[in-house]
Amino acid sequence: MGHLIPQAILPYVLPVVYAVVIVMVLPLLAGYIVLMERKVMADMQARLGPMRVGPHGLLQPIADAVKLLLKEDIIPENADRLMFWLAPLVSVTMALLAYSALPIGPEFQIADLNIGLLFILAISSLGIYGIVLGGWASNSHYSLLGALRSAAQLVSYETAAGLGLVSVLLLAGSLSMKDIVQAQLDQGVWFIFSVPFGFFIYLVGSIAETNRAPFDLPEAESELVAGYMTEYSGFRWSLYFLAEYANMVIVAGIATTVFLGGWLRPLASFHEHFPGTSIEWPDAFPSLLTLGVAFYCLSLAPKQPVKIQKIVMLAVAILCFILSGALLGALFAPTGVMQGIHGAFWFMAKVFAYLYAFLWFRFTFPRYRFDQLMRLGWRFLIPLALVNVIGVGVAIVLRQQLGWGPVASLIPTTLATLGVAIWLAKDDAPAATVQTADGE
Amino acid sequence: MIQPFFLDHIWLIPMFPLLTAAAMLFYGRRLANNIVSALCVGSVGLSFLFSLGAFFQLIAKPEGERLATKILFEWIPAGPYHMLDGRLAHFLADWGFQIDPLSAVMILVVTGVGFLIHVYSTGYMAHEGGYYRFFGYLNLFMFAMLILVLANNLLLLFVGWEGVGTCSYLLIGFYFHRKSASDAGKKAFIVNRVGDAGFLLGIFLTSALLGTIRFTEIGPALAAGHFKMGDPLITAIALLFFVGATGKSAQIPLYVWLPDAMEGPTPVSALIHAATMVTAGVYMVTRTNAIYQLAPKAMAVVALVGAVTALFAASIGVVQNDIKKVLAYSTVSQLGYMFLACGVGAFTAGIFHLMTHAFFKGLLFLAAGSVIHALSGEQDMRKMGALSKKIPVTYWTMLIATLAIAGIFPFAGFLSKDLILGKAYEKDVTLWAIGYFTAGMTAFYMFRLIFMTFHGTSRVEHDVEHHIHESPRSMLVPLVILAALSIIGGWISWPEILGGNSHFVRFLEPIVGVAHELRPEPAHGPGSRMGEIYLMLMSEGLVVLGILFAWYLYIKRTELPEKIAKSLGGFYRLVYNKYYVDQIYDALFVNRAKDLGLALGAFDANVIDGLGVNGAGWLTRAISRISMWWDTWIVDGSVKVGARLVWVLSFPVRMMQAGLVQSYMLFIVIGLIGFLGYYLYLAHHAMH
Amino acid sequence: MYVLNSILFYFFSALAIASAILMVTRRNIVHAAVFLITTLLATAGIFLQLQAEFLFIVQVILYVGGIMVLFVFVIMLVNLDVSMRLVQFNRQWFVAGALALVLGAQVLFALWAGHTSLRLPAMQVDISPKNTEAVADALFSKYMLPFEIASILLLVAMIGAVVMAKRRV
Amino acid sequence: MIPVDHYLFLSLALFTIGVIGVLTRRNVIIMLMSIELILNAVNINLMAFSRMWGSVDGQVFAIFIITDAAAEAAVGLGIILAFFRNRETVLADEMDILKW
Repeated sequence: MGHLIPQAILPYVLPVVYAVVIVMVLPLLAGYIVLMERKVMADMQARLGPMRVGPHGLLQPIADAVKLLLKEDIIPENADRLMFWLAPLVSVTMALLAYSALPIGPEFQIADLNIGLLFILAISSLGIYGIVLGGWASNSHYSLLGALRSAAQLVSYETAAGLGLVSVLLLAGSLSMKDIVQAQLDQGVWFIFSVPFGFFIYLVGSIAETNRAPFDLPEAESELVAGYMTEYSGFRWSLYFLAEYANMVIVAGIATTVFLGGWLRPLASFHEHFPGTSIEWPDAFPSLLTLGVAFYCLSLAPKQPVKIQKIVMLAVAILCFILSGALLGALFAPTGVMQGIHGAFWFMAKVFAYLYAFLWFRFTFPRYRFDQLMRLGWRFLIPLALVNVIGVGVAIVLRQQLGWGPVASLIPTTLATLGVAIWLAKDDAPAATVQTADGE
Repeated sequence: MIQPFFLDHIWLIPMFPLLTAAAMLFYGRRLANNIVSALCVGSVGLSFLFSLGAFFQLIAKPEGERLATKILFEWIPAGPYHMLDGRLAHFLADWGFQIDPLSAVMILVVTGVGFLIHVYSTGYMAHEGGYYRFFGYLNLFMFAMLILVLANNLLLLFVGWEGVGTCSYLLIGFYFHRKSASDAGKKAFIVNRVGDAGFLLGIFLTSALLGTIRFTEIGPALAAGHFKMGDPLITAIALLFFVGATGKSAQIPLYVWLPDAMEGPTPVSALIHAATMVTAGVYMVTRTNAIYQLAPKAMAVVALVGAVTALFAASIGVVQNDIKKVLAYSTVSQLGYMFLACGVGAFTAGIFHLMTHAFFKGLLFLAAGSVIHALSGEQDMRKMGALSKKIPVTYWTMLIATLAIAGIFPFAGFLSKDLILGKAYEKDVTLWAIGYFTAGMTAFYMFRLIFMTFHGTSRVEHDVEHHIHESPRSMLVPLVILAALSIIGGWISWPEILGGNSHFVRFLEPIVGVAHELRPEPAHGPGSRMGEIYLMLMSEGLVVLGILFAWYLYIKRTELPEKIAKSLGGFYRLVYNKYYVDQIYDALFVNRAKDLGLALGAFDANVIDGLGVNGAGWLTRAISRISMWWDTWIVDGSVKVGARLVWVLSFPVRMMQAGLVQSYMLFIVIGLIGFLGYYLYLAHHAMH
Repeated sequence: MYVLNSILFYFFSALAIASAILMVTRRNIVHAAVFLITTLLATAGIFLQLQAEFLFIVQVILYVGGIMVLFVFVIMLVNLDVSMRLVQFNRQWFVAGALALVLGAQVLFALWAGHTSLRLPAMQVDISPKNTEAVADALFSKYMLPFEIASILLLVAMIGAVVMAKRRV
Repeated sequence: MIPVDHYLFLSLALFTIGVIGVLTRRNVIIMLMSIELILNAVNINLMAFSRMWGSVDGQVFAIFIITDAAAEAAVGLGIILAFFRNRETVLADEMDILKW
């Protein structure tokens, strides 16, 4: 279709398409992550969760969205109108903007910046303004406190998370997301296995950055009603909500790309280790999975109490059939397409695994006190991250000078970091001393 | 030469008590009692161990060279000066310690008895206020006493001398809220000053005459000086020293402070006013015996004063009713014995008696203390009696001590006293007679004390009676130990005639080594063994007689004493009032001194203050008026003018220096504009 | 290409200047901060347009994401609704403004003169695409010492800030 | 290509605005922000020249300047906090203790 489009704007077509797709899909995705959250929570608490709206509550997100859009939109009396209006916008804009550098597949990417990772970090670090300004603008103490907390928290934990990523940058030798994934393919190992501590630090840091439990102090309902979102309602509130979940997906995407090998399927680089051989059967996994899901839905369909639910369930089943068919067909399509589709599948799978970990932590850990949070950030994670980075530097020297393997060269680093971690944890043991946890 | 450890570290012996004393007096208030006692008793015990070590290492040395000196640092290296005979001498008083048999014995006695009495005090003072203060003073005293006996020169000895004086003052006045106590303290202090003045003069004269004040060098200096026997200057020195000795050791005429010193706590009386400090005089005389042996007249004076004091004090002791007063006077009289010994040239005998006396007199005081403790503060013997069943341990120990002091064979007292009497007999019969008679009196009044306190019918007020109790163990253990010592303490010098070989005397011989060739032939004496045996038997007989007499008067016929007192009438009153010595002294000295003070005060008030001070004040005011006028108008005026000038001139600067950051920045910008304009102007010119 | 470039440049510079003026004149400090952020972002855009991606990122991360967050943070700690109602300009504002303008005029004149007299060369067409690597090389080889010194400076500043802001040192 | 002068004009404009802000605003925080603005103007110059000569030195200096700005902001804001705690004000013309 190249001849239809003028040459000048040809390079801008595909990104625009991707962008539109993402902007369309993301709110839906967020909604369904909420559903997933509720379901997981219900499962962990031995409940059923939403069951009524649609089969197994499958239509719940849509209902919620409609409700939010129809809600009355209140602006407090002496709030700063401009900021109050601007803040959620900033928040959600930055959240969406960050996707522009996230490679969902080898080709499925809006822009392959040569500073992609930094770009994403920068943009997501701008998201804080949404929170801070919103908290300030709504002119309420709860909101202000929440804003202050989140500001302090983000500034502290960005450092740690960034350092966690730096260790990988050293290994990959590039800032472009695509190249990082490529490096994992070439070195034949996902970086989570070579620098587990980098991953660990980034995991904790990302949880704190997205204000998720156990670090959800900016919106700790037991202390400040809803933190910076206290005065918000209706559509603006849903924007914040969207931003939060979009951010979760972003950090999950970064983690996936940087540590979990992006769109690569498991054992993709088997031949790196054992030249000549290669393992192909995991390619079949996606379509088989979707097929299994389809049959499951099919089996569930008759059991639905209401007619409409039966229908919806059937629709889902059919959808899954089509999907698995596509995935299957992709195996015989030209590699570009196949990689695109399968890459997207694997990417999303990993992202959802990461998000599941988020939910898991949320329902498992108690909330931190603010001084504990700060201490953890400044006195545990950052030193650990520094040690880790230094260790990776050493490892690279080992690899380049002594020709050690990509994994072997990092074992001493990991061990050293582990030792330091244990030491720091022991050193940090008397952290229970209560201090005034004000935001400074 | 390198000395063995303990001999090399004798200087540590005084330091332990000093440290704890400092600790007590600075921080004691904050310490718990048990810590205080642990520290203080421990330190004294430590010094005792060191003393033992030093003693044995000294004994280990061969006869000739039993002398160790340790000089810490030169204290007063005064420049050269001319001695009386015109020779040039270098005065040098160093902070140095020496240990020889004499010092060894002394430190053993001081630290040993001291240690026991410390232990005793932990029990006795347990319920008194100022516990830490008491022990602080006590340790300070131990320090001073040890300095005294370890000093290697007269000046350092004098330091210890004054130190013990001070501590005795502090401890006598320990209950300073009691006027009598503080008065007694002052009395002791002042009376001692008299003696100390004499002692100090003696020291000056020594250094002027001999050019040295080191004990080790005095002997050689004397030898080098070729002084003939009885040289007047030497005699003067000896007498001056003896004045000091009378002060410290409570001899006539300066004994008056000791009986009043009983105002202090009983352990103090035991330690300072019976066992150690008061014997300093004897120690000093013995230490300087080289001088005395060159001055027979001085020695005669010493002997006479000693004998008279012994008799005199004993006579007073006979009629006293306060248990501690009796013991005080007996102490005075026993000290008299020691000086008698020194006077007749039997220094070793004196030191021997000093040691035994330390044992049994210390024991007597401690036991008396225990009695007082049991009777909750009662000291009057007329309010005691029949206590022997109620406080048996105290009773038996006190009985042993009494036998010892009375000189019953073979208790310690017997050996030392008879040694002295024997020497006295060799020297002069009258002296011997006095001592002999005194021995009888001693036996009498001591057993009077025993009988009045422990036997007969109980005369205790019955509100006190029902809680008479034996003292705690910490008080009884020292009693028992001392009792044992006052039995066997004397045996270390078992006389030849009784088949012993007097180790102790031999051990001490070297320090009076000069004595042999200088000692004149005994005037007359048995010389034979039988003579000495006779003497012993006679004294024993007299002692037994005294005891029986006491028994007769105070057990058998208890009404007799009053009768006798009445029949004696005036004489009894005279003795009972201690021969009115205190009153006489008051009339002669004290009041005169007060008058002098008043006169001086009047002079001060009228002449000095009135004329000098006020006059000066008036003058100053007058001058200050003038200077004030000058200051206000001329000086300040000029200053103000200057200030005003500066104020006026500084106006623009002040405007600039507003203290506001932004105004400063504004000036920066102005400057920038100036520069830029200038350069642009230049560039513009450069263009065309 | 040139069109897009110049459009970007003039848009960004207009944005920068406008929001800078607003920043200086706003009564509400938070608004001022927001406008400063806008200026900074516009500047970052200009950097990007100058093909200095790394500086763009540094500008965004450090300036906008770091320093300005700090500013906003402090603004919120120091509650200012009192000082918001006071006069915003000090006594010397008129003189100062005038003088500043004079200074600007001088420099402008200098620039103008330079523009006419010594002709600045046109820009290089393009610098190396691997801008980040280039900066890194320069930073770690040629400017090693200044780099270390800068890190020391940061350390000192950190300690100073901590000491300053601590209630009980 | 856009002539370098335009960048210079831009930075001059920003610089002047910044100077005006520093000189006239009473609020210390806004003064600090104006200083940031000035530094920014300088950065623009540096970037323009670095692009002009096609060398990254200018960018390196810009990085240093940004570092400097960070340090300055940290310390300055710390001082402002301390001052506010003691005097309850952030107005520059109430901070005239410098006089003594």
